[in-house]
Amino acid sequence: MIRFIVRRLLQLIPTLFGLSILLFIWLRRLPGGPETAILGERGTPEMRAAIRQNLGLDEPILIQYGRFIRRMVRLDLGTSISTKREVTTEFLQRFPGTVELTITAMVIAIGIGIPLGYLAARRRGRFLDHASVGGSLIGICIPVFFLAYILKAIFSENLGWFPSSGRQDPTLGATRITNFFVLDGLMTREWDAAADAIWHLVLPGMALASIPLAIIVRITRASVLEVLNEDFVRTAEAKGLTENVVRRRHVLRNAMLPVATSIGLLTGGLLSGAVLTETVFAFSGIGAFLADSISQRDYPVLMGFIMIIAVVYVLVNLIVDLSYSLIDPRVRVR
Amino acid sequence: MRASRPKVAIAAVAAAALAVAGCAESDREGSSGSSKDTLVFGVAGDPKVLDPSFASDGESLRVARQVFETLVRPEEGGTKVSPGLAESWEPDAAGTTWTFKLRSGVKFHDGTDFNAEAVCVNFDRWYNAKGLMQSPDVTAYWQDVMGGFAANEDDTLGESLFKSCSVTDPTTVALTFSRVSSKIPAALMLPSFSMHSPKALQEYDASNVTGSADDIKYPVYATEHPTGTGPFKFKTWDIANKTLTLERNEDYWGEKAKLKSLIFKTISDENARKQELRSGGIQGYDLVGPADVEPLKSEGFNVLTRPAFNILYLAINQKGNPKLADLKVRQALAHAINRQALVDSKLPPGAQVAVNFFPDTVEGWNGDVTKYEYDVEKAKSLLAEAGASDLTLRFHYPTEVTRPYMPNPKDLFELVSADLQAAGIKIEPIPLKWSPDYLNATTSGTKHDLHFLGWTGDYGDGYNFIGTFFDRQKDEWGFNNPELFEKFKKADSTADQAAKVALYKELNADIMNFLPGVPISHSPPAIVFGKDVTGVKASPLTDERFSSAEFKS
Amino acid sequence: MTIISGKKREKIDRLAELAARDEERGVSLWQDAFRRLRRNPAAVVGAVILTVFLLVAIVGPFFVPYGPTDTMGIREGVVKVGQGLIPGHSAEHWLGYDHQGRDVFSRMIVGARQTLLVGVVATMIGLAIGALIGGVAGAAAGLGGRWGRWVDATLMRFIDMLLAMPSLLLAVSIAALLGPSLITVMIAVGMVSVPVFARLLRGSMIAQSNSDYVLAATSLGVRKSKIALAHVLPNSLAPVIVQATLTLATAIIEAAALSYLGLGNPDSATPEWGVMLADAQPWLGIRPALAIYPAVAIIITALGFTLLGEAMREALDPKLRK
Amino acid sequence: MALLDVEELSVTFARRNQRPVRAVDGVSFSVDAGEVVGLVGESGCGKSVTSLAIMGLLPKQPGLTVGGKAVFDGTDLLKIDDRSRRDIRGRDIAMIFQDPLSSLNPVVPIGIQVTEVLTRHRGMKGEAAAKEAAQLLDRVGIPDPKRRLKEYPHQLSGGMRQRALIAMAVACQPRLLIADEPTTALDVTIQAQILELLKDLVRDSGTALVMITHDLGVVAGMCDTINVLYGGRVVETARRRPLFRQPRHPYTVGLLGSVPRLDAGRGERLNPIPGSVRDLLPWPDGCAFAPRCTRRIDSCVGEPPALVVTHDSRGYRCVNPAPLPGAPGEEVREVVPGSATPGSVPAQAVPDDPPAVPGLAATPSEEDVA
Repeated sequence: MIRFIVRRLLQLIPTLFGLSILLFIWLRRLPGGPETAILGERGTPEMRAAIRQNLGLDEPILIQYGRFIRRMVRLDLGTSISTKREVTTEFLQRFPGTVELTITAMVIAIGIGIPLGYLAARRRGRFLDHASVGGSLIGICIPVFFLAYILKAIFSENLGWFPSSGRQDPTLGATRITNFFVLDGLMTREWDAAADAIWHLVLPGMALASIPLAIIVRITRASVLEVLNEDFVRTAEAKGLTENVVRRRHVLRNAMLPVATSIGLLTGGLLSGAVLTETVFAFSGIGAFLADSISQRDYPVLMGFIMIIAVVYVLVNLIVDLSYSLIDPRVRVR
Repeated sequence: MRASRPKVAIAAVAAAALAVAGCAESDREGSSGSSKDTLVFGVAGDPKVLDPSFASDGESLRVARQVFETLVRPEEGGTKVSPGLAESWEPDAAGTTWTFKLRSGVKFHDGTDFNAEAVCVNFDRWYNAKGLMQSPDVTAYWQDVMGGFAANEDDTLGESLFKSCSVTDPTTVALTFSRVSSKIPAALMLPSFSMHSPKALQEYDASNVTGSADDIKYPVYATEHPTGTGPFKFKTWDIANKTLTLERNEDYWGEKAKLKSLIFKTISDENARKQELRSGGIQGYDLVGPADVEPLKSEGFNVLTRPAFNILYLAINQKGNPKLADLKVRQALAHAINRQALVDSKLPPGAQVAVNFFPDTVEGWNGDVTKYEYDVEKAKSLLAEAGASDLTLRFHYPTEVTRPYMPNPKDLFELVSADLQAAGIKIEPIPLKWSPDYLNATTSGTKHDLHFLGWTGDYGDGYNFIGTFFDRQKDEWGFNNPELFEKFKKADSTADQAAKVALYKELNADIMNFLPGVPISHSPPAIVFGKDVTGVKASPLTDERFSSAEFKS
Repeated sequence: MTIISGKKREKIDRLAELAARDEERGVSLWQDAFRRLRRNPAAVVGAVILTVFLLVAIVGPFFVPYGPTDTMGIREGVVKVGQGLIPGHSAEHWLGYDHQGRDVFSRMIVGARQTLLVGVVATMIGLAIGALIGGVAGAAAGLGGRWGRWVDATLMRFIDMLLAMPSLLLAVSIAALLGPSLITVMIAVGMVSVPVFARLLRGSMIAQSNSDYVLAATSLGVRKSKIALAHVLPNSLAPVIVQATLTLATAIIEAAALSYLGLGNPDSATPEWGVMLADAQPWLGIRPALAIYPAVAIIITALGFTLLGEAMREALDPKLRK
Repeated sequence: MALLDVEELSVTFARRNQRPVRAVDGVSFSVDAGEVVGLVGESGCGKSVTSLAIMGLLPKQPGLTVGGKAVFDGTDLLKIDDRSRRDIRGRDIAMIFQDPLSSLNPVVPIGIQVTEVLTRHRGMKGEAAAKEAAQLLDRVGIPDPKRRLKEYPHQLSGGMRQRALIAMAVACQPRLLIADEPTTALDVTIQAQILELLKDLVRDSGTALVMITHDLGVVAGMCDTINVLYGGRVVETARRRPLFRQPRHPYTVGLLGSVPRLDAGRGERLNPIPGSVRDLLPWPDGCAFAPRCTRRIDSCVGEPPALVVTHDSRGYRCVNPAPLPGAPGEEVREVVPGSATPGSVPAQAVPDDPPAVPGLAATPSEEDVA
């Protein structure tokens, strides 16, 4: 087990190294540089050249890369070109939002998806089955930005149930500790702040959940259908066990294996930031910030964030594999 | 047996729903009650920095305008230079030394006095900038206006326009410049020339821009402790929530702000801002889409239209396609474009077709210049005369951007290119991302033939428009017209206002004859406030003063 | 014993013949799958949707009432977005004008072709690159010993890197790298699906490599490269092809997302649904139908691809074949 | 009165746009307390469907109809509600399945899978249940039962798994045990051990056993009475000895001929039955076995053969049975006509898409029940 973890973490090093080279070359091949982004229509060619020189962008790429690696080793990701704040600071300010949003979306997706998928499988071929399969297809097919607009138009503009943007009502003046707003609210006992933060998570969470929800419904349904045909379910029935025990212990526990894998992968994917959802909900997370950073050619932010995301991604995968070995005794990590 | 996962999930959802319901309850009571002294205003982007000396983006400047004040400032709702921290000012006979009479009894937010000494500390700080503070990335506006520093560390910088500051008495200060310039005093209205508390500057090490060249770090003053004299004080900047909170300065020298606190909330998506206004999360926002102006008005929101203080033009690069160096071809382009239809159909109410390269609110505007009416046949015959009937032009337009003068570039491109095609010109569309690709491609090199660009004035002086565009050879236009450049130099160094205005008029006529590009329109950007918010006056310079905003009861 | 009548004898003979026939009926995987597909209502619905879509995409553009780029509404002065004026449907313009005064119906019809093109080409790009990487990795891992494992591990690290990049970000940076154009959109969208195809094919090939017939072929001395190409690869393609059908649907949607971010196909001469949907965003307040038409068209088309893809997955699944 | 009385059991699968398939067609047999009854036939003949129908374990799907009766201890199992059926299953009637690996839940420890029966039917919990479970494992011959309780199915050998399954089945001392091919998936040596175990359990506890198998060897060693199934119908019923000595139905003859025998001469070949059950195709009427039958005559086709019940309590369903060697003839006691719905609606399979458990008709043998 320990050996497995260590080996997986060691594998991370070449991945990160390769990724950094790839990114470095790639980003610097993007036409235009931060200098134009900084100066806008007011820039003169001379000023741009001065900035390039200033930023060290006129040096050979190898020297730039060497400097980057030297800092990386010290775990210093540098400062953002556009905001001049440390990349680590930017990340710590924005990642909590993404995490909260991811958790919300996954809670919604799992909370609705698994029961729905289970029921669809049990009522195979009936209305609920067709409705949930059809619904999940539409969930996959509808563009998120459009779904977000509709959600906001209904629940925010017309009904006024949920706020349409942001992470928290700024007039509350809530205290910040970790930047996980819900957690902060609970830690400081500012209950209204915590509730408000949850309240703000609902609509973006719903929009972001649409695709994972659809996927979970489909995988659960397929998996339950498969398990229902398994001999051990028949054995359980033959033992006269109550429906509840059969469903919980024998059907769902086995059917959850593939679902758990996809939940892990989906979570890993969502943690890398939801560009569209964050943009249309003005939700402060890493996705929208990364997209901005591309247009700003903010190399340090792009490099730093993507490296951290890669680490997070690998860690999430590791956790998925480990937890898989916990729920499925047949799988042993080596 | 542990509870199965779906159950846990359901429980969690239920708990969340309960919490939400409870919160919804309490919040509604709160907002319908009394808390009407906080205004949340939606802006399109995060401010970058709180020290306006280092700022060049509109959102940073918007914040700075509430927290800081300048010696002179635009009149409310206009562009004219009017008293700010200085009550009066006058140049000496040579026009190089300007004496400012300061307001007395003004205090910075940290309680220290504002006086002549403080003014000099500020100017000396900028002038004596060292190291990374000389990066054009850091002090863009200073370099734009003044051109250099006391000790330039880079060859590309020139001699500084600002030369020295001297204290005459606590309320009198004299600024000496190296030459006469049209920029003075109007440029001193820019928020980048805001007055900071000398004590705070020192305490928070304001000039110490650190780090290495590609790793610039701002001093803590610029990110956490801006200290000015304005009607609002900086309170918090919550990056994680994309909000910046200001609170009322109770010791303000003038009329105190009516709002207790003012919050700027970043919502980059245009639809999202509109939806948030409708749902009540914000009580106003900037950059209203042209299509939203009428619907919002009819819903009862206070839509304020700023006087158009901008220009959108179609730039023609004479170094691009050689045919474009032919005046007849440029005239043909101007005749081919139906500017009136474009303004009518795509721009918000109040937009005008441009005749000069600056709007008629700026002194020196000239109605008596060559105008190029929409006439496809004439365009075709001009092209034929020039032997350019078979012309293919590379037409750049930006994507992913909304500028105050250009609400939707792609729409405008489609219309203009349809017009040009109707006149027999073939168009090769080149869309580029606004920043940095588009700006790079259109303002350098020779690979562009036509492109859209525009300008929003920094202050009410004509030179800020046409001088910026045409006072020297630029890659954007690709022409060399020494005669024109000479006239600009003359206008810039003319101290007498009337003579300067006359020169601007001449220049406008010359430009429209030479036709380096086609001025298209002046578009009034709109800003919107909630139904019960009053007191804000729209400013052509986007210098809206939130201190006068209040909720109507 | 009674005399066996002719008719009865015939019957018995037929049955005996049936009984004597070998149990294996020699129906191939694909034939069998096709037969199952025909019987699946979801597949039929999907196929009908796609047939209509294809028909519109191929012949539709020849029958549109107006040019898709003709800004007639602005010329005639009936479209004034600054004043919130975008007329809706009428007898002449079945779906009304768009914000540029163009006929929406004509644009929808012409847009079908472009939309199909984006979906298909993007998927082909993703499939080609992904299958190449996955195929090489799978062949190397399945058959190649130490060196093969090294090749496999290297390629998979590369795929890991692609996966670690947020997908839309990957697309955005490719789009930024190449500048907006139709082919950029296709490449960007295609690249996003590369890891999926690569992993799918690799997994499928490794599973196949462990099967008995490969063992048999190896023991008969067939060259490893030949086994990989002639046996393992063809037998591993089914899941990849199914995935391609599903990717076609998401490709159309991702292209729409890119357009929304301003990185879509900029050439307005050939409208595309995703671009139309993205372009409609500023006018949602005054004429939401401009977004609804392309959105519904995209949803229905994507639904068609997905239904067919899912049905194919079911039809080809050996577990469900019994 | 018999412990279990199955009368005219029929199972039909109907599908949309397809002709219904009758997998079990009028099967009747009975089991007395403590008796071992065999259901023998090739795969696909309906023997498993029969047992699942009795247990109420057929997968619920639209188009499934189960007819007839299965009276257990005075209760018709086919008529009672789901709750009461769950009460009977595992407590009064238990079942053992063919593939011990797939029949055990892979992610739940053996212990829990055993104790859950005890909890359900005997209300035992915690320590008591664990102790009882260990005793059960011990009883079925699993060494070191305490440790095994914590292990997962994949950690056990095939024989151990089957023993564990048996332990679960006998946990509540059921009165009837149905074993569906309990040894098919096991090695030959293990097979024998498991059969011995079953025999012992049956003998010790007085449990009746229904042994479902395709293996005549298994039947020969255990069963008191044997029912041979073909195409969903019982084609021959007899006590063990007479059946092996003097099979009457050609199918039974064929089955016996297919078994290799040690005492056969070297050059002697096996006599396989041509074709397979799957080939019972559009079968209008008549004897299901006719297409494969070597003794086929004209009257095989037409109507389903009647059940002939002879003096020694045997029954067979054939118009041209194998002759009794050397015997003067037999006394036919009774002739029961064909299927419940003679002639017109017999079993029909569809060539393209046979049902999960295909098969055709069968008929009763209520006579020979000792």
